Amino acid sequence: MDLHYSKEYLDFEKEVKAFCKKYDGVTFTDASKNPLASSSSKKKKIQVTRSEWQKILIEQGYFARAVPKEYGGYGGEPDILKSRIIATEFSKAKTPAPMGGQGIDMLVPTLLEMGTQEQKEKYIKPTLHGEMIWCQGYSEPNAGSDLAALQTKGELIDGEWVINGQKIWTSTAQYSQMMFCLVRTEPEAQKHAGISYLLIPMDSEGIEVRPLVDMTMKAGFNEVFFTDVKIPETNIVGKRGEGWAVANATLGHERGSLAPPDAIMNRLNMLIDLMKQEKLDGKPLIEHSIYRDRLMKIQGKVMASQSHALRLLSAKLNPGQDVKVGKMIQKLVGTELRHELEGLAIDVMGEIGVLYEDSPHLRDKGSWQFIYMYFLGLIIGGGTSQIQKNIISERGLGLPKEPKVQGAQ
Amino acid sequence: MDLHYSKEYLDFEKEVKAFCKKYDGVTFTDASKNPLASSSSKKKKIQVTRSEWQKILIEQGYFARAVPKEYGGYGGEPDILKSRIIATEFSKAKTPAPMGGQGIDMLVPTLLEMGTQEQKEKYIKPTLHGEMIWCQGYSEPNAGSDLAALQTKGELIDGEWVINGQKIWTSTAQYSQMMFCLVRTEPEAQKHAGISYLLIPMDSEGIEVRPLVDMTMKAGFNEVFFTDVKIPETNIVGKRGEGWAVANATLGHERGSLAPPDAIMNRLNMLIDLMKQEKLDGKPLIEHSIYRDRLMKIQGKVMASQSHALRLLSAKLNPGQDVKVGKMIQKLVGTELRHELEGLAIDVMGEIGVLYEDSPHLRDKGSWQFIYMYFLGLIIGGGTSQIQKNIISERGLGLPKEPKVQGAQ
Amino acid sequence: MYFGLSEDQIFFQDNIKKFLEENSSVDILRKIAADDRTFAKDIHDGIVNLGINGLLVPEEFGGLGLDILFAAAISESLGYGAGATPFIGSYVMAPIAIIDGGSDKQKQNYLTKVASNEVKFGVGFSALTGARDDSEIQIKGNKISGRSLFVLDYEYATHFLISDINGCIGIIDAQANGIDLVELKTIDRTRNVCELILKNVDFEILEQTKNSKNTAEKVIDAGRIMLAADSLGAAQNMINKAVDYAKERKQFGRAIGSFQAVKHMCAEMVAELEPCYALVWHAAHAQKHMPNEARLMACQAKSHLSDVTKEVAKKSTEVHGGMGFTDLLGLHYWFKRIGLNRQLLGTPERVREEAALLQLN
Amino acid sequence: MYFGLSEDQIFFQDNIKKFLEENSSVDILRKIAADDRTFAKDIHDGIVNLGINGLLVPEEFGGLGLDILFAAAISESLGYGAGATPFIGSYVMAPIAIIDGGSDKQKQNYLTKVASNEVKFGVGFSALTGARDDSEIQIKGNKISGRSLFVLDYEYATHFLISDINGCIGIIDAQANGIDLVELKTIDRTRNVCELILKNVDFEILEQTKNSKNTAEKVIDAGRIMLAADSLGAAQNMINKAVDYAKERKQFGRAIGSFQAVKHMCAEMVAELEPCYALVWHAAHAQKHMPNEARLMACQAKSHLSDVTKEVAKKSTEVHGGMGFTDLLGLHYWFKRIGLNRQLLGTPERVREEAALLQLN
Repeated sequence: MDLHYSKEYLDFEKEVKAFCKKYDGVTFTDASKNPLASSSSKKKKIQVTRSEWQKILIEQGYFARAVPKEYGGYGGEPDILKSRIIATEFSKAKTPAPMGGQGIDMLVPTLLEMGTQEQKEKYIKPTLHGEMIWCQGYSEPNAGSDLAALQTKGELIDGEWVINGQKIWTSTAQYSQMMFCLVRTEPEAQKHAGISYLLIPMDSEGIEVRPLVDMTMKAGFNEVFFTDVKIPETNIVGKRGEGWAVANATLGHERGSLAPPDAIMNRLNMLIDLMKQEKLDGKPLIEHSIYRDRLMKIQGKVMASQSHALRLLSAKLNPGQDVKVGKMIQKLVGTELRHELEGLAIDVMGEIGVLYEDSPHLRDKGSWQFIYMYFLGLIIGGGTSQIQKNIISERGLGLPKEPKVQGAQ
Repeated sequence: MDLHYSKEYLDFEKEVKAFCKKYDGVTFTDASKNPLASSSSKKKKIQVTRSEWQKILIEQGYFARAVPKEYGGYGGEPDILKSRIIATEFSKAKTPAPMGGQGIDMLVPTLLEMGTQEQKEKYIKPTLHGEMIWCQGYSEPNAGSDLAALQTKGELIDGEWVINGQKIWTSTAQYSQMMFCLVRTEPEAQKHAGISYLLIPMDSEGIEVRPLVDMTMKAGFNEVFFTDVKIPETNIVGKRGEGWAVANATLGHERGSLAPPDAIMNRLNMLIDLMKQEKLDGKPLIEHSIYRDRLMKIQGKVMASQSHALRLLSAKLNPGQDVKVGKMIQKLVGTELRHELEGLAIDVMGEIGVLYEDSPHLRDKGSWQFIYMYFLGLIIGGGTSQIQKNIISERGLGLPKEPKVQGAQ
Repeated sequence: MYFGLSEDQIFFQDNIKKFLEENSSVDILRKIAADDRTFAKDIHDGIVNLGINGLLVPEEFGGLGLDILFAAAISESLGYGAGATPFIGSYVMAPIAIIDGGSDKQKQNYLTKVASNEVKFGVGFSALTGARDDSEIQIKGNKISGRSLFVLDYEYATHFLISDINGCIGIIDAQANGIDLVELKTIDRTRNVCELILKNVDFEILEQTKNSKNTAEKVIDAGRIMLAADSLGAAQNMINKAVDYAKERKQFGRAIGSFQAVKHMCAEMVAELEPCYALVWHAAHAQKHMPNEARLMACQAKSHLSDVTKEVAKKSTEVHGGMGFTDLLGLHYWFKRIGLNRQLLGTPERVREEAALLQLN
Repeated sequence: MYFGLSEDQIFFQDNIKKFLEENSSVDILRKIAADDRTFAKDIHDGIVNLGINGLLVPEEFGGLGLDILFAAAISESLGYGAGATPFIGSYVMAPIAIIDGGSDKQKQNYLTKVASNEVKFGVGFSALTGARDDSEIQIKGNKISGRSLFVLDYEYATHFLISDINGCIGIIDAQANGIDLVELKTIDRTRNVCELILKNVDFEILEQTKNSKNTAEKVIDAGRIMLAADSLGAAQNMINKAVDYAKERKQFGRAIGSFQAVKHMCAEMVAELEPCYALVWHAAHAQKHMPNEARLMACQAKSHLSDVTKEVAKKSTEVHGGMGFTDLLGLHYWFKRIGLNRQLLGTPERVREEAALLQLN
């Protein structure tokens, strides 16, 4: 066990700290329409556009580190520890993080691996620079956990894909220039075969985006309807009918990133503060031993998940290290724990805990209720907890798959 | 809602109270070998044999109430409310309850419904009088929750059943004169068909009873081995190959009786006493709010289960009343709750809680650890919690059965 | 011996369920949540037409003279249908307070008007049930000052019934001087709560509550049973919806209800919720017939139902997959109703602590 | 940066696991449980031969000079194999007490003999960790009187290390006058505990512990981490057994591991237990390298592991169906080991309370 950084990384840490200091209080001149962008600090020292900020970060090697220079990246070696240092120092100093989103997190890696030269050149740079926002078109109303059942149809007619159907759960669709999308192009093929991975400009004729209100009362997602939408034949990644494999390369990516462990530690600290401030029968909640015991239980789980994240990080740095099912459990454990934590905060506040939106007496901008519900959504989304348990038991533990069902496809 | 007894029942209650007073301190001259018999009180006023006691109870109509006189019963109408009054008053006055056991609870109802005239005459009376103890031979090592997979073989040779095979989980086998047993008699038939219900004298040649030690370190169960055991052809209940239906009539009976709700209330009161007596850091546990909160949570569940039992009783008395899935959940809820309750007692005692057998400092004769483990056995036995959930969801809620598996029988 | 709801009670429940089924679809709930109050008003009027306002008012004052068990049955059906109407405060807690704590004159005056629907009460008791922000209510002579933080059923209120921390209960006219009414917004838009900031407002103290907490305790016990019953109904509806969805929705070529994981979630919900019926009914029955156990059972009904229904709300949403999270099916209106009930009149921990102290003293 | 066990640590673990696999089958455990102590003695000797007695003793006194993380790795493997040997008391808590609390002379005297296996300690600290029966230990000058209720690893002990409620720790010779040793029987027959009733027994106080609780706290922290690690290993073994059984055992014409209900129980166990490795290692590492977080992490490792492994013990037994309940497979030896660990050196509630107070003060 060695939790220290070597000199190279201690130096890098210093460098990042200096960078953060230099850009302390940086703000953006363009209010980004992308809700995934970090909010900025108050002191108005340096002003840049979001896109300029992306470029500054890339230049430093703080973002898109391993993406080749020719596609707008830094062109270096990937370095997990440096990524971690950047994340930690940026978070500490409240320096705006680079933009995230499905284009950067999922499409760029996919194109790098499977895109044509032309696609790489056309899409990666503007995506990294925050000038091209993407949304993901995988889920459909009748294909939730069962992606292979998707029905949106693409026909190749006169050198164009003609697309008809419907997607759901497309976050950021209303801000996006592009969608990467799974479409059934070979209707005769078996379920997993016959799907292709297409790139669709969102301003194409025949696309309608309808906001999808969820239980938080926000429209965090959308439905997207396609009626005879036409796109060029070349807007396909990988071969016809191989979209399933193309998409799967990035699905794994998503599952790991849903519940970042640093966030939960911040949230736990907020909860502790809340319990010091809120009073019941004249005494701060933190001094009520029953509530405190619930807090301590959650703290134990949070500490375990924090330590576990370190173990996973270490396994990335030391490829010999076996993390067995350690990675597969992250989504299940992380989302359930976060939901539980937010739920305790609600109980801690009592009646105040049910206030919402812009109500008087609201604590922490109503974030506890919002995130409590939002994480119920995450428990379900991106593979429900039930699907996660299937994955853990079958792929992780080698338990036999459910036998094929008579009559099912 | 009317929780009062009518005059008939108030009178009956008085009668039972008077009976209990008359027999206050009754003891048995024969120390029964049957561990299911109630233990007797200290004051030695009236002495009877166990069998005499059974006869006294039957004469009063306090036991075997609905069994016809010709088979040794009281010959009256069944009356659930009277049964309840008897149980309550006997429990209050510590009057010895009638003997229970699988012969009385399961075999007698089965014979009454499906036995031949000869079988009824031969077996019911001595069973009710406690002179003939029975054990149940259903489970086998390779047929736990899946009874239809049983393999013990019975062949009809020269007018005798010749039995070979093995049974497991036969409680009281070592004290029993008889076993009622499921045996595969038509090997060609499909799983559920081909099984017959046989009555086997335990002193037959070729039977070996081996005690089966369980996690409580007691031999609460046995394995029974059959090698060319021969019994008369007439020792069959119902027809050849119809044993499954015969057995199923009584299986339902067993599930309801595993976790009687009165017992849990007594146990909860013992736990409260324990928490008043045991001290941690100089303060009784009942004053430690974290432990007390766990106690209150369990009390809430116990109160719900007590009230629920009243509702089920009421539904028996008022056949129009719909208890929906109310009955099906009893085994699942009752066993899990009891296990949880016993577990709290162990935590309450801290280190003392792990003491066992005849250790110094033991509290309540070590019953908390014993029952904690024993109820884990009950959670598993008689249909695991998993099987219970299948039953509730399929039969109770009408959810579709799991589709048939390709290749399975 | 009969343990359960009577035919009359079930008939009344069915009427309410039917009314809400016809008049309070998810589309209507969505409009109410978007603050379109005309729909809420229609629902309230319809429910009052069924007679709930006079439910607990004794017959001598023009009411139906029914008991808390009857009210619990109704509360259950309101929870089942997510009825956007005052009930627990206006028509249960308020009449009980006046019946138990009022002078003959006060009873005559107010109960008659509750029965005739001239007077409607908003009810503020959180000073007694663990309010997180100190209420600082002070009663001086016939005046009251301070804040009552979580006043239930205020929307149509002509009067407010407020308790201080000692269980001294009194009535103020909604039109009186010195009242500042601050609307609060909660997750649950089917019921309304407000804060009252009071400055030297005329206050008519209920005669029997001047030196005794007894009335206040009875009112809170009844209120807690109503909340438990409301959550019971809401949770049952969520289970029913989950079971129906599991039968219809297909994934991987089969109904999701044929997957053991989904089946077992449904079974677990039912196994937890089913015994709650008996607990709620028993606790409600106890208020009239088992005085020694009445308080304990009310506490346990409230806290146990809070925990069970929280779990049901989560699991039944999960059974629905992504659709459970959307507003399309509107499952969340029940989820939030359960969420509000949990926190009102004492959180589970607080209420269990009360239950423990009842038994220790 | 490397988070995990070193090759040396894993090698040592594997040696212990291998030794126990070969020498401590369920048949052997059954004999030990039936009080056939020769088998226990063989196991203890074998484990000592692997070098665990000198593990924590500094090299200058003839030991291996390893740290608490190393000890945790070993404790995990002993839990995995249900090793019927003293460890936590004799070879972890005792040396730490002497290293941290002893005078130079005491260190020289006792640590050397621990390393050479001449001296073996039984350890009694429950006066400090929430003993239910008051221990009434009184230290007067060089004499100790009173009761130490749960003394660990007493079986081969030549000496006892006892703490009073103030963390004053001292040594008594097992042969000294005035000692009444009462054997206690617990559910777990793989480890032995006793009560010591002391009347004016010669008591050699560890120099640094006369006026400071520091040493006692370090000893308890280390002991708790060892218990957590032991339960971790035991629980992992139970999961492994359950998964193997689920693959082999057939019911209804298919392996039970193909049923979603069984699969999900296994997945839930793994999801709970897997992060516990990192927590235990991190907590052990913190004892040397992160003094500010050392105590908190030890508390959380102990209480969190107690709760997770209790659930694993239950579920893995359930996966085995009826066979899990029998002595035939012997799963219960691990079940009970987890059960004992849970209660030693503070129940989860008690330990979480300590964790909270650490952060509040």
